[in-house]
Amino acid sequence: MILHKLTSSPFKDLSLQHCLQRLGESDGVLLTQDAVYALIHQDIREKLNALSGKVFLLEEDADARGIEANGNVEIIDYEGFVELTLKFNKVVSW
Amino acid sequence: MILHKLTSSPFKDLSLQHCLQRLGESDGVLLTQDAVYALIHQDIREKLNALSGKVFLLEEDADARGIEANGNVEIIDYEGFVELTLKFNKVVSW
Amino acid sequence: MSSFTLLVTSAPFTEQNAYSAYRFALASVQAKHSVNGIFFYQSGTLNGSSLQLTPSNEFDLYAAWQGLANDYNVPLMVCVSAANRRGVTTAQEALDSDTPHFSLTPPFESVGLGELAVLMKNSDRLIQF
Amino acid sequence: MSSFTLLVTSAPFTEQNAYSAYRFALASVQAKHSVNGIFFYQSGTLNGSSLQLTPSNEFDLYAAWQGLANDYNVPLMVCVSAANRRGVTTAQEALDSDTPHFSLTPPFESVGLGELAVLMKNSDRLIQF
Amino acid sequence: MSDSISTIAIINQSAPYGTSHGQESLDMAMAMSNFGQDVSLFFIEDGVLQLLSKQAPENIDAKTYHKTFPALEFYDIDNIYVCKQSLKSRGIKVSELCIDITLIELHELPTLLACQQHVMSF
Amino acid sequence: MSDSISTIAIINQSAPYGTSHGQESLDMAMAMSNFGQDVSLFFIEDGVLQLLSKQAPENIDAKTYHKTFPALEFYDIDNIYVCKQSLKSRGIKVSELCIDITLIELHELPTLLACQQHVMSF
Repeated sequence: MILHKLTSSPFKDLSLQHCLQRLGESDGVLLTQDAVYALIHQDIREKLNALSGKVFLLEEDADARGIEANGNVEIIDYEGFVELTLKFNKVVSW
Repeated sequence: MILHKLTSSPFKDLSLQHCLQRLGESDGVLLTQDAVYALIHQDIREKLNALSGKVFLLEEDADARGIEANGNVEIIDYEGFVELTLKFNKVVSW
Repeated sequence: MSSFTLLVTSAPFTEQNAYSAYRFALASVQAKHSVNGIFFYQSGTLNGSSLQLTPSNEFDLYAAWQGLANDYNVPLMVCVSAANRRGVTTAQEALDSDTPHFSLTPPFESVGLGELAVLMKNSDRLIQF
Repeated sequence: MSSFTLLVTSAPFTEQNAYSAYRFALASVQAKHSVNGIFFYQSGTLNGSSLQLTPSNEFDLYAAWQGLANDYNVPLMVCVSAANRRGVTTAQEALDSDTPHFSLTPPFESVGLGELAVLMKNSDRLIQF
Repeated sequence: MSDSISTIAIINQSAPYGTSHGQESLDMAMAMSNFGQDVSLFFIEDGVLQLLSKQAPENIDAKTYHKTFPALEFYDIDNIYVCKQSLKSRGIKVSELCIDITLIELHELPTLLACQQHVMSF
Repeated sequence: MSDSISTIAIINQSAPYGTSHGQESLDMAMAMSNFGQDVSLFFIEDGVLQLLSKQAPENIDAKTYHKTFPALEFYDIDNIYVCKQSLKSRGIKVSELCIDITLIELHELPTLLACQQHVMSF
């Protein structure tokens, strides 16, 4: 029950790839800052779509960058971000 | 005649990959700082070996990290680094 | 009601992380959760520099941190060893090292890493930015 | 004899880049090349903070920059707008903004980006770190 | 090595907002042009994301610096090159960008940089 | 939420020297242990490079902090986990490391983190 918080673009570095390789059964992925560009990265987007219900997108960061949610990504704002960290047992920041 | 100066690990980010995709005929590649780990990255090492005579390794940074030169990589120290920037027409730092 | 410790390891302006931490902290206290403290480490200690001059048409994160401390009593703790090497020093530290100037003033406080251990022990979640 | 301008855009200690720039500058002047100036921009401006307190068993990059300026007359130019927002300010800038403290002192100088244009125009190579 | 102007290429390879690279690169470009240098801009990899019209950085209290790009022509910055492959791999159409640009192929970058005296990258 | 000690996992994913992450992560680990916390260290991806015996950071005036790793047992930090796949992809043998470690598989990381109260990463 770990929430993995991502901040960097998957076109730039490999942290999202490395995180997905080690994802536990009941873990979740939260895309913030430049990690919201994962939704326009074809390979990564397919991997995220396979994780239905476990992928979250920070609305403020996505809107700032002009990125729209697609697939089964759940959109949350900062208030939802706070609650999400409490639904999971702990948060790992990559 | 561009010297491409790299500083980050190819296991971490994609700057070396992106640089190699855009390499000109007479360009060179200089591995400094964490980019010296390129020599223990199997895929990248093969690509670099194909660029015989155009790949340079900064000795101080490699020694600091315990990385040894292999293949056709030319080892230079800071003095050689200075001269290398003058052999090429310009330097791009990635 | 849950309790948080935030660990901020990134410089202001240069990276978005410190701003994100501020937004998270604000959303937490507005939702009536308790933020036991914001702990600044590594480049995050630069958030504590009172010498930052933000252009008037840009968001002033330093003022925002001050507001969070004043309005919601959130402690702003800066790791002394990480801060000093980056030029973030208190009046006392400046005096001890014969430097005439300093940059860290309240509500930011200079503390050791032990304070982070205390914060974490009493928090439901540690969130790093 | 060739001439260089170095553009340093990375923070000291947190990243190795600023140190690498110093080593490159030193190797250049020792090989009788001329370093027209080191220009500090973005996080690189933090190199100019005189408030940095480096632990005695670690390399003091601030002192090394000072040595380079004193021994080889290499100008150390800090971009004023990038520096001010990061808490690197001169006595005059502090006075203008009613801040009692400041952090930038000679041999570092606070300049505008126009100085970089002049440096580059007169240099054979620009090397960014 | 003369009193004439320099030609300067500025490579933008970073996404906006996550770091200050984009905003400070634009500051640099305008300053260099103001001081009479001949500036060309290259947007490659995540740098192309800076040019999207549909951005709304006010959501994260960031400067809407992308609105300055259309004004670059008044700063005499006319050479704005964008990597075609970088747009394609991100699913971005030229019509989604906020300025007129010149599309270039991956391998054209070294050729175009060859004509420049100095190169910076952000 | 008690006066008892916390269990803290510190993930090291960065190469040494290029950034200060490695050195400041070790400072953090030792401080947390000194203040009575139960600290476990995880080395994954480029973090495993910090553990190489053959490093000589004096060449770049950096602190030889990797020589402190063998002393961690005296700080009561006994749980040191290293990702097997991260070593393998870098062609590193366990015998090249400067301390005794416990090898773990990729997928063991979430399981091991599950037992920890808090996680930091550097």
